[in-house]
Amino acid sequence: MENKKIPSKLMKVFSKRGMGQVVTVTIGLLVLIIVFGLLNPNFFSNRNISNLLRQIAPIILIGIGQSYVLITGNIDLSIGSVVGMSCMISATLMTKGMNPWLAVGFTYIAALAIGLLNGQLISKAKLPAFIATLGTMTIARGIAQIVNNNYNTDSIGIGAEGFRNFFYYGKTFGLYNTIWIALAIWLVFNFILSRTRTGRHIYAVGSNIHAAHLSGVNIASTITKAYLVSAVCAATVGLVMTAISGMGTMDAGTTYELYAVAASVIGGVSTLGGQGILLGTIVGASIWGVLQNGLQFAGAPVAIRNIVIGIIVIISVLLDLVVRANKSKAKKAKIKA
Amino acid sequence: MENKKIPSKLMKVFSKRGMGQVVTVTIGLLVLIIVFGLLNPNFFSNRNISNLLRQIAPIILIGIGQSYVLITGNIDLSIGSVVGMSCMISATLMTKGMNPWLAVGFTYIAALAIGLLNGQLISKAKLPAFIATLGTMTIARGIAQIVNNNYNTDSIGIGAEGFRNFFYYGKTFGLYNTIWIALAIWLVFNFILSRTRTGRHIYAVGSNIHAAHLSGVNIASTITKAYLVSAVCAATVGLVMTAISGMGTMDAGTTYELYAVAASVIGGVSTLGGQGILLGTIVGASIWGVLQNGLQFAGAPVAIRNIVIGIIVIISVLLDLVVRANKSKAKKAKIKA
Amino acid sequence: MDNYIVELENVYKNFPGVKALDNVSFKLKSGEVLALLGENGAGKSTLMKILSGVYTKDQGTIKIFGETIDDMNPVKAQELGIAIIHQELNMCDHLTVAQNIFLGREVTKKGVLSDKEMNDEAGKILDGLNIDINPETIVGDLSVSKQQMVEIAKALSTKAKILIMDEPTSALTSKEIDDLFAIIKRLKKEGHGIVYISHRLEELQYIVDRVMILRDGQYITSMDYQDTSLREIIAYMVGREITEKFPRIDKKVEEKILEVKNLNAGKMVRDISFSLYKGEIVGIAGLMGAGRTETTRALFGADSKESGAIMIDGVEVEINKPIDAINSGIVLVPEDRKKDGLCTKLSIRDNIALPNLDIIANTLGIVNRKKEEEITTKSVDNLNIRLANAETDADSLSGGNQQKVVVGKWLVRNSRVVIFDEPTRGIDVASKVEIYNLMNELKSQGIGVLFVSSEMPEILGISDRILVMADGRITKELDIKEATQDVILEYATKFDKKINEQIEA
Amino acid sequence: SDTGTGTEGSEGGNYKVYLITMDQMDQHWVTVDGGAKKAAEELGNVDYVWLAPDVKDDAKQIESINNAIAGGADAILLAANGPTAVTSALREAEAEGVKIVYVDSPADFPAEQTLATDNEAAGTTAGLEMIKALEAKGVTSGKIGIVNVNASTASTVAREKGFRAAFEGKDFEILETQYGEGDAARSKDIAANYITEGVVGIFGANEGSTVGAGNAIKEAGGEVIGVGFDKSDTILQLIQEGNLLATMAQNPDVMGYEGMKTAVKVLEGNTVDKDYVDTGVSVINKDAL
Ligand SMILES: Nc1ncnc2c1ncn2[C@@H]1O[C@H](COP(=O)(O)OP(=O)(O)OP(=O)(O)O)[C@@H](O)[C@H]1O
Ligand SMILES: Nc1ncnc2c1ncn2[C@@H]1O[C@H](COP(=O)(O)OP(=O)(O)OP(=O)(O)O)[C@@H](O)[C@H]1O
Ligand SMILES: [Mg+2]
Ligand SMILES: [Mg+2]
Repeated sequence: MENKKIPSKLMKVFSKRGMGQVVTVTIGLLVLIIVFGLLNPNFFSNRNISNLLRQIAPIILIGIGQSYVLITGNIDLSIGSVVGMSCMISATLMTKGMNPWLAVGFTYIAALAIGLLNGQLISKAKLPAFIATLGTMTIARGIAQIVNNNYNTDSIGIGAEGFRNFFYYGKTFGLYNTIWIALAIWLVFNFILSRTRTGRHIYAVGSNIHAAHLSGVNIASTITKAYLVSAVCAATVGLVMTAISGMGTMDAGTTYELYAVAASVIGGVSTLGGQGILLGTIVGASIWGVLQNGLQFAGAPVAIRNIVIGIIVIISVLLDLVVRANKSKAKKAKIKA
Repeated sequence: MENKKIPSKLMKVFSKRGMGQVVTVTIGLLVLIIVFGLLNPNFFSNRNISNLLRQIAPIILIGIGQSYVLITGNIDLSIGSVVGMSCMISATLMTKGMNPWLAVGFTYIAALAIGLLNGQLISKAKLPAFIATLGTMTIARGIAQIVNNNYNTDSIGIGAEGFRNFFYYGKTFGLYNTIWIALAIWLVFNFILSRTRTGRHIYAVGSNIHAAHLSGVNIASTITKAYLVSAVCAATVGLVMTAISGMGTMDAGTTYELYAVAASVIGGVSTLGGQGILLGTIVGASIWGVLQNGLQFAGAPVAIRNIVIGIIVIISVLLDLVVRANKSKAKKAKIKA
Repeated sequence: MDNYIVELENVYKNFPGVKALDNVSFKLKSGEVLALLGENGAGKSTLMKILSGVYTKDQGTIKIFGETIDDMNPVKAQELGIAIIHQELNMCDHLTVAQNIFLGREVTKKGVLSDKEMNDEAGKILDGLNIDINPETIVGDLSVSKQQMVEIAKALSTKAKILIMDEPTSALTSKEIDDLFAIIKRLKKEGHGIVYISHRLEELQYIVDRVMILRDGQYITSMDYQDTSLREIIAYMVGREITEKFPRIDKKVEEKILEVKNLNAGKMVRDISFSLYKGEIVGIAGLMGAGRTETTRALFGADSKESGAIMIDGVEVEINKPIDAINSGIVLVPEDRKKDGLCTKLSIRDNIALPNLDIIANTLGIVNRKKEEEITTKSVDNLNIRLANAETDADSLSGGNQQKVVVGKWLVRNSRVVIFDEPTRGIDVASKVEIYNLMNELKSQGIGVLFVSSEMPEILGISDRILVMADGRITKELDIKEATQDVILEYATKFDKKINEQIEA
Repeated sequence: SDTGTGTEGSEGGNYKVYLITMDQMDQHWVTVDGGAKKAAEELGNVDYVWLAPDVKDDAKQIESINNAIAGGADAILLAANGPTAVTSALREAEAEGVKIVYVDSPADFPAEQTLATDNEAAGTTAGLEMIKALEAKGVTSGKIGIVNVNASTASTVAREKGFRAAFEGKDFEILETQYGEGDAARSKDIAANYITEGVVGIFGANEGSTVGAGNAIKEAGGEVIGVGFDKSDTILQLIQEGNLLATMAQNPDVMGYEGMKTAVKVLEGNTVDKDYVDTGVSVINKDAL
């Protein structure tokens, strides 16, 4: 009895939802890193590593949001537009002379409004998530355009240097702040997802919405919370965009919602809901980021980059399916024995 | 007995899958047309009407493809990229001196290969449609870029005038050929969907894939057929693009997959599968086209246009849900009586 | 006596166009097991869903422990000590057993989930019920019957005083049913009030104190179980006498239609060999998980098989896909009609036409709508399916009528062998008899009938020959004359292979 | 001394020079690349890399700049998406001793030299060409349509600004600008709608917009005066056929070629005398073909 407990403890970690995929994909990530390192020695330079991490951070952020939504069994197509909208709102307010931190506050409020709208349309009005967020995607992009009268903003000015350092250019303990921000947000939302009732309910709703309802889970509030998380993450990325450019760009974030899906799914989050962990999202985002960075360094033309990335998305999910099928076979055999 | 037959015949048409939404949305379309007509008398000019119809034709085409796929309960995100790929392949071959009609043949073959890949990944390898087509979306865009070595092509030349007229500039019986092409393709695929075995199988697979399987339906071939239809439609639009510009453009068709979803869904096709008719897709595409055209005529800035379109997508699906709920109430009441 | 713990008075509930409950009153005492009986659609589940707050009543009063409750909802019901095991499984497949048991009322410390505590607690609950499942198992990996046991454990874990069980045994094995009955007796002794809904009337004798009968949403009668008989109960349920619960027709057995030789498909289908003759119904008996469904699916080509031969009229046929089976004349009525049988969003006409499009459509695949209409009408008439018109969604039909559509779609073509997998699960007495008559009709037409069932009386009542399966193998073939419940059970529990494997391991 | 540290890092004593464009999808950029490559070959002491983001996006361009610094750049030839966005990244580059030369589009940050088309001036030239042609036809009033890429591309916005300036004091009405994302098919739809509205002239702000405008005019029978930007085979053919009046051809090869020479000159410790070189536009019309 006692001897059995130790491997079972290890087994438990691995049999945790989505852990299998995380392991598979982490191996894939290491392979990629080694390949790119061999192709280009500069790849391992200190500078490129910290640079790369900073490039991955926004993908992790939108990946977190999309993962939350995917786990509830829905999807958020509005992420990219909320990034753009947040970028434009924050920058416009700053160019109009508002205190940057106040502008940040307004930006989060606006993004949360879109998240709330998504959540309500889907959980209360029962719109399919794809349609509801396709609609808000267009609306949020429209807001991004209208907010400064269909122009990118001017520079947010010297007064906003603190803001820009906070979100992008500054370093803390030798790492760029963007990385810390992503890490902090990841820790908070990973904790919520894995260790709180809300998190448990998010999995339950995605796994079987009906059963969750009958068990007293508040479906509408759970789904809405997931969309709010997604909006917060997207808004943060929008602020990072403003910090990067020092101005508002109307088409910032275009197609980020798809990167977010890719990061989540490569990391083992199921588009069918109920399955996945945020650790996987980090790995998924890293694969995406490393591919973009590495392929650019390797001098691959955009065309090749696209083809490689497409193939890798397909293969990584295929791999997961194969691994999962084998695992469930092995498990059935075990039950049988 | 006899008297009962007549209203039941009419009832049958209206109770047909999705017909209710089609009626609702057609009314919406008429309202839009009237509003835009009042805003700008030019809207009703002969020139604008025939122009408008031609602008709608490609949306109808991609809408047909997406509707087929949606009815099987899947989605095709690769449509826009297949448009771009077809545009580039056809144009590149023509600039290299190939006979335009031969180039058209090769283009369809290439597009069908993507459709086949989609179908096989989803029905055989059991990838979620969202992921599989996200992958092929990137791959097809990569092919569009690589095919002419990452350049837009040169002019397809005077030799291709016949091709350009056939797909875009020419008129037959006073209507642009593009309209006739869309109409012909619609007629064929509408017939297949509503009157043939394959069509029935497509609905059955989307409604309940297990039941369809156990009723002897070949799931893999049915799903693959839907993706092939989608690829054919997208390739046709790609050829129209080549004809329009007289050259190949690598990013032709970007985000068309979403327009296609919008057209289908506004027209009453359910993203959950099993439901919808191609008549609705025509109306949905028309709403989309009329909005784009009418809002330009009304001088609305892009930002407003996006917001209006987003709101209309949401409202049209909301309306459908409300109407459907009422209808099912009425229907149940009738059964009881 | 005033120890009523539940009093529902004059309850009404309408669904759009359906009077699901029409002035129904209902009382439950502590320490009693009340059987709530009635045909499909009588309103049993609806009444219990109102009691447990899933639905809201249109009119009427609800009193729990003498206190009037106006705004019942699932959370409040739980707080009041009402627990319900729903007719359908309601489990989150991706969560563990413990997570499911505590869903909606998770134990937290300062807002953080105490998973260890919940696992320990769940382990105790499961042990107390004699259920051998690790609380950290993912529910989706459990068999259906185990999931049902978890569902029961979940309900009991709330320490509710009022327990509602809506067809808890329809997915349980006989050992588990015995365990459940022991639990029910214990809870009764502890003063719980239990409402028990089942279509398996023979179960009632072991546990029930009182019965209450609904028909068409109306209260019919209630009485002590002691003072009544099954015959009387059935008569109240269906509103008329059912003369024969298991109508049997005699027919001379003629030539062999189907022969299966050494069929192997995965762990659950091992070395299956048997024959089926014209003019007989062959029953396949066994416990849940014996591999009967897998056998039918392998035979029908729905799952891939490793080896084995299938012969029709002595000629070997190649069956790799359902369409091959259909073309060879073998058809399957699957066990889960919602999941495998019906396209619920499509019309009844579409559903009946679906497997017959090869007949209805011409060589180009174009559907002949007149022929389609004919076939649909014929099928609806033959089976006496009650419907408004064939254009309505299959969803709108009652369970029994849905089952008839699933059967009916196969009867318009000339099949040689019809396989029924649990055709009467969750179906009321009267509808069951209609299904039996249908099988008899096929038998008399010379069509081979293969019939999987978990209900002993039905297997014994309808089959001419019985195959008993255990652990993926046929352990015994019995002529109906030598078959009894005991003999069947003996062979259904022959787990030699399993024991051997355990020794090896 | 900046130069010194820069060169030490590169292998074989070669200078590492990166070209960073807005994206990779335009013939224009390929021509810039061609010019730079040619100069690099001639100079012989340069490791030259073209880094292009996959799509036109400020954040991605900044990432590319960061990647170039991380890759050990001695100099960067940059075509800035916009004047503001990249400045902080450039400051970091400067701090690392990287020399900046702007090609095509400058940013608001001091650099060694800018080699670019003066987009606003070129836009005005386009406007004047159009006015001249209209007046020659006896048209002195009417509506004019503008097909632009989007509102966030600085260069095309500047062209539009210059174009509009040419019409100041004239009796023409310039309609609300429409954006076709540089997509030739979408631009064609927009231009066709303008023609329906009765415009007398259409301006296309880049290659895709111009092709779209030209095709719409061709279809409508060539009555409307079309003026555009950029030189491609398709545009030249439209001019040849008389469907476009003229296009403003930039000289991207000069930008790349001269830009590279400037960069190496600076890296070798020499000074450059001019900080702005207008690479100019040539008006290409039927006569100039
Ligand atoms: N959610 C619902 N919407 C509409 N009608 C419903 C709904 N639930 C139940 N009904 C209808 O109410 C009636 C009573 O159904 P109920 O489920 O209570 O029957 P039941 O006695 O539990 O039957 P069974 O033995 O088949 O479970 C039926 O006519 C059913 O179709
Ligand atoms: N050992 C097992 N481990 C996991 N799942 C199992 C196991 N045995 C059976 N199952 C699942 O339980 C369900 C019922 O089992 P199966 O179909 O083999 O039994 P059956 O004899 O047909 O019984 P019934 O039809 O009464 O459920 C099936 O879905 C099967 O996949
Ligand atoms: Mg019930
Ligand atoms: Mg079974």
